Amino acid sequence: MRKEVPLLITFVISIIVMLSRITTGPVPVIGISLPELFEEYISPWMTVVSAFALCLASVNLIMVHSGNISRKRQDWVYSLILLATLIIYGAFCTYVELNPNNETAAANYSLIYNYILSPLMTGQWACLAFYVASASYRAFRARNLEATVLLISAILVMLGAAPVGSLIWSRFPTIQQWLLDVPNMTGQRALLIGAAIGSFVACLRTMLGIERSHLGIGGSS
Amino acid sequence: MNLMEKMQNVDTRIIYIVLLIVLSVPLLRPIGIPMQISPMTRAVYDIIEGLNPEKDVVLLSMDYSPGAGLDAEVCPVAVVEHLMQRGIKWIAISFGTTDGPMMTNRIIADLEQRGYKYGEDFANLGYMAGEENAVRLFALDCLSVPTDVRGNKTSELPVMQGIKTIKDFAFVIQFSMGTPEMWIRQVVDPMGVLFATGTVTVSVPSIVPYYNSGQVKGVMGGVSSAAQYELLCNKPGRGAAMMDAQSMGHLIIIFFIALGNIGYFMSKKGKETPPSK
Amino acid sequence: MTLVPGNIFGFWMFVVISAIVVYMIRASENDRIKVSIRPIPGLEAIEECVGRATEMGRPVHFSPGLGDIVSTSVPDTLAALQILSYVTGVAARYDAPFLVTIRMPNVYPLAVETVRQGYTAANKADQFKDNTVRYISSDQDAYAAGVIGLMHQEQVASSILAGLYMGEALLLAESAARLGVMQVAITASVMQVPFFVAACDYTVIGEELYAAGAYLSNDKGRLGGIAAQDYIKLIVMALIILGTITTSFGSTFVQELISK
Amino acid sequence: MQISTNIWQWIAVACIFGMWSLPLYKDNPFYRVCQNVFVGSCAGHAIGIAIGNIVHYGFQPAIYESQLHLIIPIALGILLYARFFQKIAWLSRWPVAFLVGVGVGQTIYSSLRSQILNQVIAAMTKFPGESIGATLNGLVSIVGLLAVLTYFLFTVPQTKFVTGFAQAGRWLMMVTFGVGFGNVVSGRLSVLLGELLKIFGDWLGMI
Repeated sequence: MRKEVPLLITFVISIIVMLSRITTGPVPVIGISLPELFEEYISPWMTVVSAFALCLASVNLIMVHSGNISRKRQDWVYSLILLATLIIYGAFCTYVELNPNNETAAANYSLIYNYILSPLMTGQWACLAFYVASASYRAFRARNLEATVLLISAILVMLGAAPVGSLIWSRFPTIQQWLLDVPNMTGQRALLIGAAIGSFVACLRTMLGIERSHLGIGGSS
Repeated sequence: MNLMEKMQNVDTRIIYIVLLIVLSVPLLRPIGIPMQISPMTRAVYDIIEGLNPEKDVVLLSMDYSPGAGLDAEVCPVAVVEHLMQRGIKWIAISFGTTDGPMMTNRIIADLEQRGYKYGEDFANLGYMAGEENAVRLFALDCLSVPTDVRGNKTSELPVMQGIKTIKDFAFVIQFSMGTPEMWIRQVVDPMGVLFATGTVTVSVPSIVPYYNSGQVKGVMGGVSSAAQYELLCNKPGRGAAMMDAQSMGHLIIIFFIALGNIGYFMSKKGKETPPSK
Repeated sequence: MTLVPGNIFGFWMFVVISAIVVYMIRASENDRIKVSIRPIPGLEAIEECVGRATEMGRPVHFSPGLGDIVSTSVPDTLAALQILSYVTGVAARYDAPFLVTIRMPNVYPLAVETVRQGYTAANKADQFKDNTVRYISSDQDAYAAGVIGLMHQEQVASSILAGLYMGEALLLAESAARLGVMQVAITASVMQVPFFVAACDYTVIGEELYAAGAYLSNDKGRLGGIAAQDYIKLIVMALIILGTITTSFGSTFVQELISK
Repeated sequence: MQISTNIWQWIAVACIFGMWSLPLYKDNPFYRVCQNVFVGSCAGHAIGIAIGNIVHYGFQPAIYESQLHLIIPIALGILLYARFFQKIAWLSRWPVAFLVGVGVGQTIYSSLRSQILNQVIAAMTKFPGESIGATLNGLVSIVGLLAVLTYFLFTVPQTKFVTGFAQAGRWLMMVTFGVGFGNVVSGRLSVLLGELLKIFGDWLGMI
């Protein structure tokens, strides 16, 4: 029961969903077509269940940090700040979502979103530009032939992609476009096909219940 | 410590400050280096030029978060500007991230100030959970979204009249921070809609195979692409403002790579041979 | 119930390759076929990594990546855990100090179990300590910062990064390179490979990750899966060559067949 | 130059500098506060949107449009949280199995169709091409594609030809990764530039 039911759910649901996109006409016994079954039931269900799943990480976060606070672990003050923002933000956002007609609340929420959350997020990402700069100085050494090839094509792309490149030499944009369209496209296509094959096999293993570690039931069978 | 070792050991904070200065100067004093328009960007422009403002409605799938900053945001702004110039109606919806509706609201707030009407010229249908599955559900039945972000019934929005499935949209464009597999797998290949994508600079190389195969009809990638688009529309905006600084940024990064490598090779010469690979 | 046009070839291809996959997995499990995987240079370097750490008397660091076990990153994370099992064995054999850092709470118990079993299998259960596997943070940047801090503190000699990586890969690899750490990166995250190639001593790319997992763990079912992937790839390559030949002679027969 | 008098602009800039203080200075309490507010508010936002979706797509149609079958996903959704109670933790496997089932069903066939077969069709090239350049490009594409795919063949006998061809594939991939790296530099710089534009433009009023 504990093992078989989840494996059965995965198998049946995945077969229905897969076939629902490539078949038409009613299924002999149940009298309803698979696309209809998918559209009327499975798909709306999925929307609801995934909405529940969205909260899961947040609940985990609440548990970890409330634990930090109650045990007064090192830096628990920061955990308190985190929890407080989470609760205030969560409550405010929920109110706005459930009362879409209240324009004042929505406008205030936008203010907080645009001037606190969004700059924090972008600020964090912008740090990566700093790291790229220090990495290009410290780590990107032509330490072997492969790294050299990589660096040369990277520099050609950088020169071609920026307007200044064409001032230095008018052919840089052409070279960049060629690198993008021919070698890059080829390499990406091969990686894409390879990744799709890998993912196909992984999906099949999951579908058939050979792979079950995501359910916390042992390793592979 | 000799010069070569010094060249290898510049404090990272000095690197950061140099970077900030090099980027700031051209931002404040742009020189206006002319740029070339990439065929992938032009393709998006041509598609929108070919639409009929009388009857065509465009769907924007807004799947980026504020994290990617202007690199993600300038493309949709430029495209929406073009749509408004041509008087084409559009609808936005989000599948990839819960931040999508807020990003749409930013664009809408600006348009409303300029006198465009919510509900008639455009609408924001909000976020739908379920990622790939939600894309397919929406494509099969666009009215499966009960209300928009302002609580209006979707079926009663003027801009939604005549829209039942994804095929009723003349053109679909996804703005994201990654690759458009979700749309290609669920909608483009099985249902055959006109589809293009706008993404961040980082993801462009991974999309080229889909452009080459015709699954994606146009690709916009980040600031440089948006700047080109603004140029095509004759309306320079934030994308164009950043291009000179972008150029300088590329040059300084190349300089950093060169500096690091010169130091590396010179100091390697002096020492014993390094461990073999 | 009938097939929608445009999917006929696809459906039968699905049936055929699924059959190949299932057959290969079963055949390999039942020892009806023996699957051997080509050498993957980066993997040979793992032993060198551990040996180097032993000589220097400093720890080896291992990270199973940022992936979880409940999302699309499952295969990457599972492969990383299989590699972890192998690395633990080598570390136990060399008596090298060992350190594993974890980002995802879900992965933590699996990693602890893997390392414990690795030491037990090498008859060195006493070497397993409570702080061998450390949970750092589920936030990717905080995780990277935490790992870099640890590398400084513990004076790590070599580092093995396996599994799924994102933007902070750059941070990890660059900081470690600066400390003179010998690094092997094993990842299928295409976007991060450039940074690893530039900053690490060895980089194992793309699907090599999954193959490495199967190869090092010697799980027969998985090895069968890898062999099946090879057959699918060969089918794909044959289709491409066939299509190119027919197209060059002016026929679009193959394209039409696939689109059926 | 006209510094903004809008308090919100000041808060936004403080948030940006808070995040930047880590690379530009070092770990400090201000950064830690920003970091924790950031993680907390993201989680809060996700909770709000999730509850909105649960109500709009779950409870409302179930109650007002009497779509009673929606009780099933609501129950499954609640079961996801069983994992926090040891005795019934195993029940949370059911909704996970459902989510995984839909996910697998959605991707397994469509990845075969969109990412394998359609790319295979696109890879088929006509020889000779319209010009010498096109022919050469076509040759690079097709040979390169086969070479990279060969590189990822693990179980075929490694003859000299196979290893040599695979090595060529690895070189091609290095060029691909170089292109990727160039774009990463460009992209990361754009994000930073966007921030500078906000600082100089919206806050300091210098642009």
